[in-house]
Amino acid sequence: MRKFLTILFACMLVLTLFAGCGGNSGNDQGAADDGDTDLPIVRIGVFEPQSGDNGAGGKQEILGMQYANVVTPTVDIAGTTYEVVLEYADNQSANDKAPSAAQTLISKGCSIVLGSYGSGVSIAASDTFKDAGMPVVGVTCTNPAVTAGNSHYFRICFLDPFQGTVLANFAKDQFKASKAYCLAKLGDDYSGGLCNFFMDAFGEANCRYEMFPEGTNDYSTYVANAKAYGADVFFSPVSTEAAALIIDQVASQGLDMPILAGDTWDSNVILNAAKGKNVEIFVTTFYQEGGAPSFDAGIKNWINSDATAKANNGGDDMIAAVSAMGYDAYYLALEALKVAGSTKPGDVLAILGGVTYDGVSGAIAFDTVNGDAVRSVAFVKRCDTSSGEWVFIKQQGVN
Amino acid sequence: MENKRIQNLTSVVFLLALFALVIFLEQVIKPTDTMAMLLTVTKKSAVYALVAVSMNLLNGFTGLFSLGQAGFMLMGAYTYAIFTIESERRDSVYYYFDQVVNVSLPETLGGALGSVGWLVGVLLAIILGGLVAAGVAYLIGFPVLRLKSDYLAIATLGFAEIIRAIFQWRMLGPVTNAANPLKSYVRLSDFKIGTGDAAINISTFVAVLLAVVCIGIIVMLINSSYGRAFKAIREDEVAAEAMGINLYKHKQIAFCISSFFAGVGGAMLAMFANTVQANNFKSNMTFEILLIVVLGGIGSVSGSCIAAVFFIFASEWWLRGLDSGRFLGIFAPGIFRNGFRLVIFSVGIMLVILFFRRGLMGDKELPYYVKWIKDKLTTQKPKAGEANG
Amino acid sequence: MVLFNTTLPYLLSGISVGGQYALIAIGYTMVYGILRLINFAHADVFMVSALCMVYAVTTFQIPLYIAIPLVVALTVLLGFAIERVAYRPLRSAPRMSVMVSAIAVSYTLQNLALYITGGLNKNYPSIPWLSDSITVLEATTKRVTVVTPFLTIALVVILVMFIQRTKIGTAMRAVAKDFETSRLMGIKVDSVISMTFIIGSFLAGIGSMLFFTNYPGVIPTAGAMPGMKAFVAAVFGGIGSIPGAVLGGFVIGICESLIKGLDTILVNTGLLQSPLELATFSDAFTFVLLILILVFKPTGLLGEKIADKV
Amino acid sequence: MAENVLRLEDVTMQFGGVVALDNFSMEVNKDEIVALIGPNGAGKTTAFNCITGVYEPTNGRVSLHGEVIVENHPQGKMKALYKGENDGKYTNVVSHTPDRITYRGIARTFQNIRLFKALTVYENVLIAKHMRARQNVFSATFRLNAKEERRMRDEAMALLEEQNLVHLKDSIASSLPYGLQRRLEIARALATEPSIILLDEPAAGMNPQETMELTSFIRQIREEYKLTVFMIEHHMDLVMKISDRIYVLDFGKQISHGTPSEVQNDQKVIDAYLGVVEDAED
Repeated sequence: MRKFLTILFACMLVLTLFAGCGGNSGNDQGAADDGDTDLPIVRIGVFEPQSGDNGAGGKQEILGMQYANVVTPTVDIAGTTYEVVLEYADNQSANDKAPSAAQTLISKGCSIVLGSYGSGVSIAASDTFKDAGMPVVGVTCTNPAVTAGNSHYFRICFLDPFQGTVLANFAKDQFKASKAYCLAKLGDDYSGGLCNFFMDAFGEANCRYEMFPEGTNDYSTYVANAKAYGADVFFSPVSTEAAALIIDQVASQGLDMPILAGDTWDSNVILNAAKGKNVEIFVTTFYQEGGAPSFDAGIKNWINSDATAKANNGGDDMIAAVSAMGYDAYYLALEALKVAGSTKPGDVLAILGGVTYDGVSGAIAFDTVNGDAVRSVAFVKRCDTSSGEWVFIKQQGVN
Repeated sequence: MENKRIQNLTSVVFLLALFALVIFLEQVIKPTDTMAMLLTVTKKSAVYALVAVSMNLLNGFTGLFSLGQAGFMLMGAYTYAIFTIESERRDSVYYYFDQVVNVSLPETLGGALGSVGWLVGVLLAIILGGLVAAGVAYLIGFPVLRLKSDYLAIATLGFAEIIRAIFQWRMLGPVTNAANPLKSYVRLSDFKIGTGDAAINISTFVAVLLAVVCIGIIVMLINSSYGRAFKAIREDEVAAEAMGINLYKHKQIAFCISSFFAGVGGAMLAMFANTVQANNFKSNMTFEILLIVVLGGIGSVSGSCIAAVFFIFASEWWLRGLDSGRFLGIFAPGIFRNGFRLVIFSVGIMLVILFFRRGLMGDKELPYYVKWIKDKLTTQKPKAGEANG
Repeated sequence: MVLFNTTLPYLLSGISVGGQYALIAIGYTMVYGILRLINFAHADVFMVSALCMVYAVTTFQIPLYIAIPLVVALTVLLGFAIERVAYRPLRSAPRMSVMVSAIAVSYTLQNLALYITGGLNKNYPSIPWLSDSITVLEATTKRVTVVTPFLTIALVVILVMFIQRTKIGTAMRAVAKDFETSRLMGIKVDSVISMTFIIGSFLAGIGSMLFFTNYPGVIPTAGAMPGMKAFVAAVFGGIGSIPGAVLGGFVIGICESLIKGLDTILVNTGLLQSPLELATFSDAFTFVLLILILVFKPTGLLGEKIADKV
Repeated sequence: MAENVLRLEDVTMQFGGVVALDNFSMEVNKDEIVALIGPNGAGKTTAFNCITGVYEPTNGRVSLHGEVIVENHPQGKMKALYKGENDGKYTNVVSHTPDRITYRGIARTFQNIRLFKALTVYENVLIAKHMRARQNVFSATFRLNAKEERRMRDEAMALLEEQNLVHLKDSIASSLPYGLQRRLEIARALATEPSIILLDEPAAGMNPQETMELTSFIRQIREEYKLTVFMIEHHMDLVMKISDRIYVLDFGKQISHGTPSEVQNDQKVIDAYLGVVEDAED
């Protein structure tokens, strides 16, 4: 029996190999086999985590792109109208899975790739894209290392050093803070990096920096540490899963200091967790809800009408900043395709650096050094725990 | 004796054909082709095959149930990366720290000896990765190898976690870059013959070659007198001891060698993944490798290799359609949404374990089945022959 | 005094966490005691139980007084089903196969949860009374934190009495001692094993409720770390021994908590100039403890010695 | 006086409060066949385990060719618990793992056959050759010393030939019939090139025909391999037929010693076997 099955497996291996190449090679011709119309197809790759540590955030980012795709499903490139198809590859928030996810998108014949949510996977996949000459637009990967020293990776968000400085300035301006407690997740380059830049700006001598290991549930000891240190602000730019627990435990332990965080916390998960609790939360973000009313109304409508989208958004229609960023990234990609007048990745790459777009999160343009977005301000928001909504506080720059 | 020679010859011919095929495919397939995925997953399969075989050496051939693989891979990956980072990009890698290791083996040797030196430097770094892993395994072995079965398993699992925590410790940041990724070191895609557009890419070939050489060494070890001693320990520790086999010494040897190759595998994984971060070497990685070993058959080297190929090809390529709405021509975005691939995949593994409990190959090797098919072929309908392709 | 004041909050939080570990650890220790199997899926049963609660209360709007017993019943059913489907067919298979089967079940449950929830954090519904904040020794915390250790000990006393006094409890002890002989003695080994899984899952259901009331975020991997620590606690206390598992749970919980606060304690008491960021090792230290106990007392604190016959 | 091969002096083995072997002294001389008999639970296998390093005796000394290979005296917790005699007579502690003792020339078989079940007959014998092979992992893996490997294989083959097992060379050990498994186990023990072989109930489970063959087989290995044989056996026919001397144990104590006929007529032995006092079961 076993021998028989072994042979069966061997047959399957061979068969699937051929089926795989036969089946997919049809797509390369640009035949509209998976579109809704007879238009030729242009593919935009979505390189985002849909599982793993950053799965939730990645999905919210995708929502923005999907909504944009619903609003604008076609694009005119050099006189021809193309249907835009989003191709997805889940990078599982894992660096060792990133290269093959990236290769999937390249193999599917994408013209440009958007992503990712986090920086680690972007760095890991960067060379795969580079080898294929694929232009990539980072959406919310804020680590400087993503774009540094390469010419194919761009991004539309601000960078960690900027955000860290903004938050440090905000802490000093708003709360006259002299001591800060920084809590990052061990092994997470996002929170670790942001904490580092925050401490650089705030003064490392006045900070206590700690890291919790993955899978931590009990944050009460860290809250106790912050109290014992006598901190004025609690800085914890961690992922939303941990954030929900931190907020809950901060509230039940009665921490008397404001919590500061970065763009990841601009999410309904935080609002839900904080609603009705005695906590003060401030975040910096790319996008202020209400800044583009028609976008807000439109995406809420769409999320409410699509059960899957609603589930991916955590069950309600609160718009995450990353969704707005995803939305802008999509339009930026269309703009690039139009300017390039071609669907070839190489052509898009050649002109991408000069592309500009006026999005819901502000005007987007790339600098000439690394292809980073030119952004000089971030929005600071406060969580209104009684209504469960974000309240705009101010725009904060580095100075 | 004659039989053996034919068998060896067949293996050599098979391997040469494999190499030729890999090199050929690598030249034919462009990065933007659909089939480029084949190259990517082949590289990763090569890494996993090596790591799975190294785990099989311990779990399958020596009967030591160890779950420390991810920890040893981590050490190999870090050692390799640290010693091959381009010196001019070190500052950007160690963004938050002042790095203490300032040696790039390929650069130093490459400067002195040209491209041969570069290659030697890379190889040295890989071997160094293995040696560090083996060295730590040697130390861990003192307390751990006296433990039995499950206890050994959790103790090694625990050590892997401890190692991970140490590498993430910020006090060691100047060496390990703490929790931040290491990058800008020599990667698989740096393996090219020539420069510029005319360069011949041999990255997949290098990955496969490295894996084949390492697995080959493990197979030679298994077939040697020491390999027999390992099997004796697996079968019956008391009897093995009564045959004059020093249990501790032999377990230690198996443990160190297995860890050495896990370290080499880790270095290769680093070369493949372009970045190294301790966070990726979690116990889940060990479990994935264990699944490969069990699926392939505990005590079968070729089983591990085949299972590794299946595992990686399926999880990273073939089943991807399950995540994005379309699979085998069926379009059902409601069911085939993200996460479905992993569900199907894990259910598949579950079924194999329940109904196929000795794995794909049991403890037999490929030649056994080739012979079996040949026997079938001569006695029965000739149709089964195609399965061998 | 400074030492005591700075240490106290960590001790309290350690006892609370320890109580949670203890409840999960019992499930591990019972199954291991009888089947010699590390039931990796136990931690995921724990997580699925929490998810059931989330869906029961938020999606299906079932009132809490029905939802709680319902969820516990579902948890028990799940534990029972896992044993039936994934472990029973492998009873005669090598140890490693069974363990891998357990890993595969764990993998499947996690992936299923990922598929259904989409990997998003689900907020655990707050259970009145248990979720309220109270003040103990000048420290504010949830009531559940204080209740957990007592409830754990009460449950364990009941369980130990059950195992010592009842017929099925005696059968369990017999099976744990000698599988084959028990079978020959006419004990229905399969139903005893099922019973073990039922009790273990029942406790996991209760434990899940207490745990997630305290830490109300549920993600597919939420069970993994507590599960791993609970298992270490079971080994630490002596696998197969229920009081040992409880003791182990508390020791691991307190140690973990102290390590996290060690920097603060040391700096505040003046023993250390600047923090060493030892909190990095809070998980790793659990394993250090594990290895130490395995090396110096392989049977755990309260475990029985098993002799090897030549 | 013949050359002394194995000597036990006052060996006592105590497990907690239970004395399994009590102050047992004996010796085996060169080319002798010596048997150790006694009812179940008398401590026979314990004696074997003390000699081969599986157990560390609580008190006493074992020497091989006049060289001490095991010596111990009550220590630690055992000091208070010790019930045996001759406390304080031995002061050194000498202990070796079983593999070292095998290396010094004591080979053994097991009461409940312990072959490497999933391996072939040939591999089983070959493994025993590993111990004396002059190679390390490196040279073995890379076949740097092919001569050594060939020597091992040739010797193993020769041994199989002598034991008439060549035709079964590639069979899996566990598939052999019981009698052949016994024979293979002995062949495997011989492959370690011992000076004395310890056989633990070699005739257990054999029919009269097989026992007959075994009798001549044991004699034969003594002649051909110049071996000293020390065995535990229940089959009195066999024991009386081939033993030069017999030691009798009961409840861990030596109750008789002498030639087969002396032992046969010893009242204490008869009592022990007929269970006049009580039955000792383990």
